[in-house]
Amino acid sequence: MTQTTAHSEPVVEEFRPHRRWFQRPDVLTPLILTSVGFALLIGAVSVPANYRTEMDAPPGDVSFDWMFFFHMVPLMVQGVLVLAKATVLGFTVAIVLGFAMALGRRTKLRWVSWPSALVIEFIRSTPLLVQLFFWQALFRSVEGISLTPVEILTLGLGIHYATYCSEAYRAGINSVDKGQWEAATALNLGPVTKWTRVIIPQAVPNVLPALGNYLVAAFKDAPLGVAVNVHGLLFFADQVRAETFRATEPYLLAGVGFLLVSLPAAWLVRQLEKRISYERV
Amino acid sequence: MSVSETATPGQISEKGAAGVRMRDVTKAFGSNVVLRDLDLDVAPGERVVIIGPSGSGKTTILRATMTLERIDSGTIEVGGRHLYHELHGNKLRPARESHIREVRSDIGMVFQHFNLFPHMTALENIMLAPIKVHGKPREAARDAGMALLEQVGLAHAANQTPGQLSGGQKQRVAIARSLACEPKVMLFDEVTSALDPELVGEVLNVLRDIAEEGRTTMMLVTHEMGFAREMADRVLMFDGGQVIESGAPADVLGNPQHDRTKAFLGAVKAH
Amino acid sequence: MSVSETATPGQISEKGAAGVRMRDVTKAFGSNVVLRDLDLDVAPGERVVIIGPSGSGKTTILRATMTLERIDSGTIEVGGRHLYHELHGNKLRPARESHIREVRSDIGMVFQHFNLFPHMTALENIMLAPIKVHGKPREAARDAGMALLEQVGLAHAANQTPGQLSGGQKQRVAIARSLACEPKVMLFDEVTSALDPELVGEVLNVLRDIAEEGRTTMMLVTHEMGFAREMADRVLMFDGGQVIESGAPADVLGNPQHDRTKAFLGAVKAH
Amino acid sequence: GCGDGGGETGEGGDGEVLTIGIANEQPYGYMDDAGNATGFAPDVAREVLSNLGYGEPEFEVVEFGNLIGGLQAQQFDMVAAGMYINEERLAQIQFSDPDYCTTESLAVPEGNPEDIVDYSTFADNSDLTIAVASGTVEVGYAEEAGVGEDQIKSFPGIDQMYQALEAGEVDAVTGTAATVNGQIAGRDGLEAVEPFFPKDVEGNETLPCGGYGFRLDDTEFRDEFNEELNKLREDGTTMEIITSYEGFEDADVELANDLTVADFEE
Amino acid sequence: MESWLLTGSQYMLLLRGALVTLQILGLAFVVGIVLSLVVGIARLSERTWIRGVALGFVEFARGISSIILLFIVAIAIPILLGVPQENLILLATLALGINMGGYGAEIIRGAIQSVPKGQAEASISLNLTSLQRLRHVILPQAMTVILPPMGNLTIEILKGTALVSLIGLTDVMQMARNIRQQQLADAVGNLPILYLNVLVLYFILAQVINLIFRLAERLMEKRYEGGPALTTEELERMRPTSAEGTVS
Ligand SMILES: Nc1ncnc2c1ncn2[C@@H]1O[C@H](COP(=O)(O)OP(=O)(O)OP(=O)(O)O)[C@@H](O)[C@H]1O
Ligand SMILES: Nc1ncnc2c1ncn2[C@@H]1O[C@H](COP(=O)(O)OP(=O)(O)OP(=O)(O)O)[C@@H](O)[C@H]1O
Ligand SMILES: [Mg+2]
Ligand SMILES: [Mg+2]
Repeated sequence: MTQTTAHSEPVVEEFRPHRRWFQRPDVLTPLILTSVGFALLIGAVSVPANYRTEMDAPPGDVSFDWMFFFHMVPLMVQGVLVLAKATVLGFTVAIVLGFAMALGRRTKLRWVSWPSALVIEFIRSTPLLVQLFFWQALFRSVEGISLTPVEILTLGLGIHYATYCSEAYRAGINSVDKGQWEAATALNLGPVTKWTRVIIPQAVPNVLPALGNYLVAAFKDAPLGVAVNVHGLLFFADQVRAETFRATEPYLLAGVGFLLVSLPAAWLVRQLEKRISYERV
Repeated sequence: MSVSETATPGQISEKGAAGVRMRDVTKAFGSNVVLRDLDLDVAPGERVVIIGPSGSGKTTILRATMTLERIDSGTIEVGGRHLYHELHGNKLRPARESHIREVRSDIGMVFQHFNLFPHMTALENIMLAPIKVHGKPREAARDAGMALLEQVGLAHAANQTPGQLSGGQKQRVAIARSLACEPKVMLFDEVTSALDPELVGEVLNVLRDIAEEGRTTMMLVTHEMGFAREMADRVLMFDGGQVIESGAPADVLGNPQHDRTKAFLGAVKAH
Repeated sequence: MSVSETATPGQISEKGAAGVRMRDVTKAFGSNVVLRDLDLDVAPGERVVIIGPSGSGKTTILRATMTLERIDSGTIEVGGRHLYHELHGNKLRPARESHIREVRSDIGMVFQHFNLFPHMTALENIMLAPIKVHGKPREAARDAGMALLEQVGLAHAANQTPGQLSGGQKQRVAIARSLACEPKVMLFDEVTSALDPELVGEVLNVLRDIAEEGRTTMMLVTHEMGFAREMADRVLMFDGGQVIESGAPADVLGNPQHDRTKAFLGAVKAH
Repeated sequence: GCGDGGGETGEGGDGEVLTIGIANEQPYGYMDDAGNATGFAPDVAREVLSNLGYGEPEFEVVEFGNLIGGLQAQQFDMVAAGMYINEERLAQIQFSDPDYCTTESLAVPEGNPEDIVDYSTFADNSDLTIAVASGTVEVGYAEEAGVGEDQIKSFPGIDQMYQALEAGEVDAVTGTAATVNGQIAGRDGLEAVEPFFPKDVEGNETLPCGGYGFRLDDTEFRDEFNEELNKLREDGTTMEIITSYEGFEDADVELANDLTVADFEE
Repeated sequence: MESWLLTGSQYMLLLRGALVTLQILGLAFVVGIVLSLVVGIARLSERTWIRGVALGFVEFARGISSIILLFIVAIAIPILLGVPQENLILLATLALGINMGGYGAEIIRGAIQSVPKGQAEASISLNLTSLQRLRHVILPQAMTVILPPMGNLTIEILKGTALVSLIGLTDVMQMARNIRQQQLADAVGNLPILYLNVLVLYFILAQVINLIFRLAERLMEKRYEGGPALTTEELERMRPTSAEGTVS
């Protein structure tokens, strides 16, 4: 900000705008780092055609084999990365689409808000697995559209979690004190200013943790992609099982790989929640 | 801006204050009729204090004037312009949003619970509307904002957020914020009742200052009878959504005619 | 049940009341020492009123006797049995939960905020403990419960839930509920201070009735000085977690010796 | 309800009800309009079991990849899915004697735009991709024929492969001639290539014949089943049942009738 | 576009699959509720190690994906331990129940904490045991807080049951894929329509669950409102019957 010269009083301070959550390095740094990670994930991860173990497990013997277990770790990591990529892409869709859904449901036009509510409720209360099959079948039956399995998973996750996000947005917007809306009216703010400067900045801290939780939840649903042939974590385990007839090691490894991602992610979300919650006082 | 076709109350005074004129205003919440065929005139620059028992509709009349609550029937004019209606030839039609926004720019309101924007500093709170609504340059808005903060004695708190301010300070910022839009009518709804007793004084002092500058029309709802007596041009006693007594403060407060007023004033004193 | 080895206070009277004896009771919350080496004896059937300024530990001493708050050191005996300790030969050892439960069955408490179970009717509230804890047959429990409700004048409300009762009625049900367990020591913690003034009387009347039956030992914390004077055998003045004055109501309330007591009684009257 | 871990004895079934796993694959085993298991493998298994005195069996329809795991985990007592007998599978479960053999085929878009003949086409042209169902022998066939890893797309089930082919995501779908013919009959715009016997890189043909699967520790039951199956092979019952389904020739069954499971063990 | 509907026999098949789905849902619900209660209460235990174990369970059950948990519980572990996988439904149920237990425990914990402290103190002063305290005082009051999120959780579990088709159970989802194979035999059928019908079926089931929980909430509210005021005689007449279900 430039120094003011118009006032001679010494009491006039330099104008220091309040640093909001998106201006604070302790919040911003992890966010930027995560975004960079996401970008790398999207750019650098390619979907492997196959998951082949180089090591054959002894046939007929079902006892747990640690060598075999550790041998598959690189494959498992590949599978996790593929899912993470689909999750991140899908959640990007969810964030945007969810906002549209929230607006659709909030609008005063009954013929928009009512169907919006029905669609949101419908998608929310039906299984993602069936939805994935549905989207795959639907897009295949349309001429000229050809989606890869990862794209279908992205879309399916995006649409499914958009409904959750829309509910989070709605709750966040409703959590803004009624007095804030009234003050905005009393100051005669236009709708754009009202939303961008008053309502959304106050809603975001309430919405972010919920979104973070849904991101983790979406990641937990991503293995379902196997049903539409996404070569991810569960596909890896299935393929190893089909080829070596050993189920224990690949599935347990898949579980371990999962917890290794989802537990820290959930922890990060809680940290974010704590950091931002101070904004609410 | 069009100038009203009638005399005093609806007019704009030369100094930039506007009058308010209400006719047959009715407002009900469900079956609860809160305002009943209310007629009320406030002259430009006049300072009116509204008193009355709880639930008598004092807040509602201010909120209706601020367009926070739509009225069911009747008309309200501010500065000679209809608030909820537009004139088409001789006919009144319900106003479009753009018309309401335009008339609303003459009105400012201060709330009981401040309603400051908690994510902005005091100065940012004040600068927002001048920049976004009136298109003031940022520099000018900042200087004007600082001047206002100084006027309410809070120049040192310009960079603090509401969370860091006391109740009295918050309310003074809220007053400065609504002054920043240079309204011609100011509405104050029990601006001191959410404050600890020792903080009431500082806010009343600010109100006195504003009143002394004497430019804006003021409608105040308050339970501070001493304050009302001192600065009101006129006191209105509300009950059941209607004005049951009206007159100079000394008359209404010192020598009430109506039984309800006597009972009300008795209760307030006993308290 | 074992009979205490010492005389009066710890004993059980022939009529089913039990005495209370505290020795060196200390209790601190963090660094805040609320009870400090407290010695206190209450004889079987005695009615003791505890007064004292806010924060002096009155509630804490009742809660400690009800085992709602564990004490840090010292001993409490009820009806001659140690509450927090068991005797092994000559040695006191910390009591197991089962021992505490057994001794606790002699004690009843009525709370400032009633703490009725909101999902049960008045009668069900009263019947719960006799059936579940004492294994009374349902029929007998119901008859006893109805009798108690009648005693507190609420037979007509037997079937109502707490949500449908006034504060005074709630407190009377709460008293009946704690009587249903036939405790030998009753603790009352400001049982009228959460009530609207007009409801205080009905609860005090019930307390008087109980006191007239005269069987149970009673320890009451109250700010109702008139009531205290009328029914206490002895008044204890608490301050800083200790008894600073003790004696007949007429002496302590009418002619206090201690400065703190004088100041306290002065403040209560002024209020 | 089913036996207690290999408890089925040789004295016939006493009306005991067994659970049989079938793949969700036409024409080997699938579910008809009324929800009953149909296909030649369930039909033959029914016949054998009823001759042995077992009750009408219960069928579980699962995706092909779940068959061996489910059998091992005792989810069902046997598998009747026309499962090919091969060495890898013999290490996991045991088989009855084969009751049919068939040639392999490939489903391709109508007109066969890429002129696909058999697996070697893919070995020669690395731009082409081929769909396999995971856990099927075709995965091995393709690899042994020298098809590149990137060209082989694995799918969890039969239906998914054909949908992918219809959507143009792959150039061909593997399968037995019977499956391929059955599938293209129900779909538009596909055709089958000339049936062939798969060859490994050295050019040796393999024998694609299918039988019934049992747990390794269930030898008694397998022997009992096998004995009865052989009777039916001899009196022509299997021939009758199998050829009543489209896609099977007499020769397919005759070839199988000359073989025993021992021929597949090296 | 063809008809939006399937044939009658196809609906019958879907309903047959729905029976399996409901069976799994019901069993998983029971397992889930029991786990929720035990773990939720354990989360509030005075003993640190019990709290630690409970927290570990909650973090595990919520951190792992339900589909992967399903594969581990229903396939990997039985094979590893040599347990017969005979009753796949029970194993699937266990996996879904564990998943539900993780979330349910947090609901129960929060609800118990929401009951005012005075209620626990009153029941201590009436000398109720800690079990009686929970059973008769705390949990009934926590119910109003528990029911709404529990309803949502149950719907999540309903959605989760669709996963069992991937491990080889014939629920609604697998039945749809079976119908698909059969449609192929008849050379008819439109796949998106088939799945859309399945989605609607799930939606209806979810709405029924919703309704049940709403009704339960309504019943709870009624309970709090209590009966009408009665005279002593009326009371005497009706007591023996009406008191049965409520106190015991
Ligand atoms: N949004 C609303 N919905 C329903 N009823 C309302 C609403 N706002 C106000 N009311 C009712 O309108 C009546 C008048 O309310 P109002 O707030 O104007 O009274 P008041 O004179 O300001 O009282 P107080 O001194 O308590 O502030 C009251 O009975 C109130 O319950
Ligand atoms: N659970 C607790 N944790 C921490 N401090 C406590 C707790 N309960 C009571 N205290 C403190 O102990 C002191 C004595 O409290 P107590 O409730 O016994 O006072 P009292 O004499 O009953 O006062 P009052 O008349 O206000 O009820 C107070 O300072 C209080 O803050
Ligand atoms: Mg008001
Ligand atoms: Mg107290």
